Amino acid sequence: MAVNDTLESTHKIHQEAREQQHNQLVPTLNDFSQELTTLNLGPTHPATHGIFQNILQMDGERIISGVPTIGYIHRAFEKIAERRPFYQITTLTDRMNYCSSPINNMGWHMTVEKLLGITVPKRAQYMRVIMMELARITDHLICNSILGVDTGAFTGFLYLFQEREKVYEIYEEVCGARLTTNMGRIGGMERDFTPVAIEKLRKWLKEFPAVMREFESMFNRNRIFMDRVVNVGPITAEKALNYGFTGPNLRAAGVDYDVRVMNPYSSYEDFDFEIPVGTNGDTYDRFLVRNEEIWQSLRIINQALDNLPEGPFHADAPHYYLPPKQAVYKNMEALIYHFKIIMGEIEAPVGEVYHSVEGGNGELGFYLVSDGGRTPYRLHFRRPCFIYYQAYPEMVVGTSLSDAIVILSSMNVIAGELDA
Amino acid sequence: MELPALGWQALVILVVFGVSLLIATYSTYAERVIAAFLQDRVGPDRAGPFGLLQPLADAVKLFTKEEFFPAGSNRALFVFGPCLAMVTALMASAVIPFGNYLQFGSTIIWLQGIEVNIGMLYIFGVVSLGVYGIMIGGWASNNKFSLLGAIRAASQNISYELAMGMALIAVLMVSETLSLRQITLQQSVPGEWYFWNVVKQPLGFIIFIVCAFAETNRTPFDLPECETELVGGYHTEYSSMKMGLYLFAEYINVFVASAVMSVLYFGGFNFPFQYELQAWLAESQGAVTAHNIITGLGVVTIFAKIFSFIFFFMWVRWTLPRFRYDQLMRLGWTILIPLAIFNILLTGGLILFNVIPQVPKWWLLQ
Amino acid sequence: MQSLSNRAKILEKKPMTLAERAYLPAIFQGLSITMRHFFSKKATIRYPEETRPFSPIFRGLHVLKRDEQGRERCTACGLCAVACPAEAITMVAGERKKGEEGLYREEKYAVSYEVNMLRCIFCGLCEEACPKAAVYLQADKMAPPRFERDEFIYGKDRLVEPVSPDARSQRGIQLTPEQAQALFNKMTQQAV
Amino acid sequence: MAESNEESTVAQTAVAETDPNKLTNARVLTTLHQLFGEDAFTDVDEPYGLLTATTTRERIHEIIQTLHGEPTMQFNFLTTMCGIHYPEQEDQELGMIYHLHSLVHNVRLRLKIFFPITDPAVPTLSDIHATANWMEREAFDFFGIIFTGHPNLIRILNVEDMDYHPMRREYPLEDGTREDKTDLFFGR
Amino acid sequence: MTDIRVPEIKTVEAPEGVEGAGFFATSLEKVVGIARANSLWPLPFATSCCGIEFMATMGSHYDISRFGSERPSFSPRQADLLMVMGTIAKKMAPIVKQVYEQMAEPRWVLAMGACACSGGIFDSYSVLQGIDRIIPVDVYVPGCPPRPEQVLDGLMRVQDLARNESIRRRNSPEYQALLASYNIK
Repeated sequence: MAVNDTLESTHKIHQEAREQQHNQLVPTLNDFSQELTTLNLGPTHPATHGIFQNILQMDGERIISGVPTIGYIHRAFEKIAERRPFYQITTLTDRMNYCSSPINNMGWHMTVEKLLGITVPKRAQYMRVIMMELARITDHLICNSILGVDTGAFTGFLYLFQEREKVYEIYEEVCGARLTTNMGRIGGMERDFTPVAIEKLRKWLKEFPAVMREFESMFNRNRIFMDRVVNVGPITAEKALNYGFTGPNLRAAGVDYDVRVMNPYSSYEDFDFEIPVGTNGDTYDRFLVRNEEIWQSLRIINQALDNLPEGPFHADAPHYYLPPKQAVYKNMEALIYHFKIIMGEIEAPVGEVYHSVEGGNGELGFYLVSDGGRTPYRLHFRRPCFIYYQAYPEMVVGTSLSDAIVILSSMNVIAGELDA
Repeated sequence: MELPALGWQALVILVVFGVSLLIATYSTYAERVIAAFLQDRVGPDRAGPFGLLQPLADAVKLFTKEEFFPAGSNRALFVFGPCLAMVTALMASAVIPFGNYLQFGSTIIWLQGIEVNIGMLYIFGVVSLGVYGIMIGGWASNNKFSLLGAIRAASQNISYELAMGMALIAVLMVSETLSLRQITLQQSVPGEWYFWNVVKQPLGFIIFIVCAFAETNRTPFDLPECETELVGGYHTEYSSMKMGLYLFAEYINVFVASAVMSVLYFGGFNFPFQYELQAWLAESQGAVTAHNIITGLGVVTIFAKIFSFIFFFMWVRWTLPRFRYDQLMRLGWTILIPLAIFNILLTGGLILFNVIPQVPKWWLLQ
Repeated sequence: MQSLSNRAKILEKKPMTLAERAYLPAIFQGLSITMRHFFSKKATIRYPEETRPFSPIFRGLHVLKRDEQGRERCTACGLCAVACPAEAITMVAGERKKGEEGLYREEKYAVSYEVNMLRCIFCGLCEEACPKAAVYLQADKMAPPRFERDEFIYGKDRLVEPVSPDARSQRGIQLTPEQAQALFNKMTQQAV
Repeated sequence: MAESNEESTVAQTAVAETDPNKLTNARVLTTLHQLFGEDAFTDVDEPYGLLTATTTRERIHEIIQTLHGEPTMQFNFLTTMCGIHYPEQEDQELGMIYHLHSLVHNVRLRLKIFFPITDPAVPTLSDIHATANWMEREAFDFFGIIFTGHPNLIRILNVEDMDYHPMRREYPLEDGTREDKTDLFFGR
Repeated sequence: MTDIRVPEIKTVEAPEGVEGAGFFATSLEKVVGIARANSLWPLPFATSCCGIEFMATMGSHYDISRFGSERPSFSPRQADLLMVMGTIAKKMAPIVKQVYEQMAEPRWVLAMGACACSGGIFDSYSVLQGIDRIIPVDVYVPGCPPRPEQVLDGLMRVQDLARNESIRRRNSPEYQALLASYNIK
């Protein structure tokens, strides 16, 4: 088969290039008196949640150097985005950081709203905050429980995943899907919260803290776990900033940079919460920061839910927000708007806009250049994983294989976000 | 020894092997169900009633799976590795006293594969051999992950055997014999349950159980095969039943370790008030029947103890994170071995000053 | 580094106490937690026998709705195909002929309407795009797994809603039970 | 939304009146002009509140290096950088866009450079910001921009033997192997 | 509701081209088939979003272990079922193929999610348009990502295949021809 042959030749060339690169970067045997092993970690290693390769040069169990390769699920988000109308890009952003797709989703919509100059009503903003914080919690749940799995404790993962499963139920009530939610719309939300959704959310808010406390008591002060993570893979604040760290990983290093506070969006200035910061940026700090962020997110959700304003759940922007279905069936004007929006013929101004939200892993930026057409002229995603994963080779040097894996899972590298 | 007696003994050995295999097989099922229950799941329930046929399904599948030799592997050693692991694991179960004797007329059946007066040393030696199975298999696979697993297994087992041996020495000092049967009987002074060695040797028991976890490569010491680091560790390259043998060997080892712990520290087949019960039964049933009944109950007792230990092994596995390699070594060399030495000294001192209750002489001379 | 936000909460890392250094208390705490779960109620739903309730707005398998008189609603305007990010919908439009008024509601109708279920990402944009309330994603049905790739091209034979009252999709514009029954009777009579 | 997030000039002016030390876009621009001269920047604008300026590739390295160490502004965080392709702009087809962020003052700055596609050489920033390393590799991968001085300029996301730079506008999105798409008449 | 969701496949038909000799040949084959069906150890080849839904399938609510498949074998030698979940880019494709080649017979492949089955929304220069271009796929599970229910349905379809497969199928010329058409030795 032709496809096969090309793929195989591709693979061969790829391998050769990789070896060549490897030979350049990795100290060869001559540099060391002792014998080194090359260990190929990935792309299908069980601990690389997501797919990326690390070629480690090892002296026994100690890592001398690492060469990362990424791009194994490069899906060409930025190129596809140039061919899709604004509203269809939601489906792309949902699949970028799939652990917390609502954040990506809302971030993208806020970017477009900024470009179009739409003001979203308070209720929709609060609804977005609730969904985004839920997404952040689920993202951190995955990361921290996977850290448990990678240190060998599988059970905590399943306890937390049950909670994630309940959040999925809430998502499902809100938008009709579990993981790739597609729940926002330009100008607001797709639909209002149903009473069932709010009831489920309140029930979950009541039950979740107990589970979380249980998880913390299983791990936080367990010496076996602490030995595995304390002072493993530390990174200083200067280095972290130089490497472009954001989000929990930067905060673990002691810098309290949080987009939600620095450049509040979607009414985050209304809520009272704290930014947890660590001290020396090691794996334990990252773990604690994520745990604490879960508690802070719970605070935000509680505040938002208690103060959820009445009113419309989308902006009054007939040029951009789809008219209600009943109107489309009856009203000619609504039908015309409906057609125009679906065909993507909305009036977008020429201009460029950068908007960032605090994603699960850090500052998730959208740089959108519009030439007034139906699609973005250029859309660049600032993907936090992609940016901070390049520090990984430096962080693992001198540690052991077990540490390398723990560091990797505590950094929470999401392949979809990494490879675009 | 007469031939019939030898025949009976051969039968007992076969039964012991069979039971070991059966328990190992169903340990896989137990592991799955226990793990599931600890994790709010239900576990296998679709293969047969309550999923009871699950181990059989696994076994048949493993038997019918393609044999595979990785490129560049040493074929002979590649086959030899799992065989060795399995054989040594099974051999260890031969000397464990699963019960007292049964008496039918003039025939006496000892419920023990074979009684050797150095039973403890035998177990110790055979179990040490087990690591060769892992090492050979890991080395023969010609895979770096396997090799790393094998190296880890070797150094881990050797390190922990030291501490384990020293914990045993303390038991020897208390019991003054190496025969497992004798050790069991010593712990059954009529009416005195505190003659169980665990009471005399609490620290030794803790050291022993930790080392048992390490020797059987179970979490938190499952470094040789830890999935998230080494894919499959030493058995990464194994398919079909060769891989199954490794899995079985692990469970047989767990079984043997549990049995040894029951025998050494928890009185083996003894249970409290057995002599009172025996005396009461003897009144109505006659002495021989009463003895046989008590022996039967003893077998039930030791298996109950073994199963609770197996459960404990699994319970721990699904609760704790695992150590890192250097931490494991540090724990072994800098904590457990000094503790074990301290335990020996302590035991010696306590024996010297007669703090540890001595087994009454009349019972030993019996 | 100076504080950027004045809202920082520095997480203390207390050194381990002696009890914590001894491993055992934390181990027993962990063991007790897992043991508690051992006896707690299990969360598992035994799937093929039991099912989990879906939300009424769950986005499942597509359906092409009929109207109150049993006519197909779809008018082959193509909006759903445009809105589909996966480009999974294809259709061929046709003019309604005389005498087919009982079959198709509008003058234009879809001669063929195919959804490639393997491409489809169930995002719901087609449902949102439809100006005739024709295409809906059912809440109670999922696309089943299959053996062959070709079986995933869902044509009108599998997409158009059946007329029997209990097999109709609960999603979208609903008929009253009486309407559905009347419609069913009518369609079965026609068939006879 | 628009009001709440963007660092709007109106709001900034209001803040500047109350807090004279507050860094605003206007003050950033003044400092930039002082440091590098008026002619270093063209097309200065503030779309959606973010100060944007175009400069040349000859000066970009110097500017970003100076800004990195500059004590009053401290633009020490390189948020992101990306390439862009305008096939219609004669001799200015390719561009690089840098987003700098001064975390201390919470001010962002966008710098752009444009250069011809026939000579897509740009100085690397990986000696100033470690994070630029992969972003430059990405820009090379997507647009074929050559970063002079980059330690390891090879493709990062795509396969090594790819012989074109896929994000340039003339290349198609699809690989052409899709079989199930038959109609193209809906304008998609 | 239950009856509606019963999958539409009634009986098991072997994929075309693999109908080797001796379906239901002997009772031994039946036993082996049932055993294999109940002991499908998956190799979760999770690349993206679908991997998270696979975690949900492994999780307490769905519990894939009920089907005897909870022991994920990350070593391809020990796995019976290759579950490809998520986008397979062209850079990744040779690796999927390599993993498939490393698996010991009998092996099945389940493609989970739109991306693995067909490329999904990612009709782009870098994404492989369906893994069946490089390895033979036994069961396709649609959805983006599929619900765990669908994954379990897919697993049960694989079980149907395994249960009804002749032991000799893997030696049959048809099967060899199938592999040869994919250039797999």
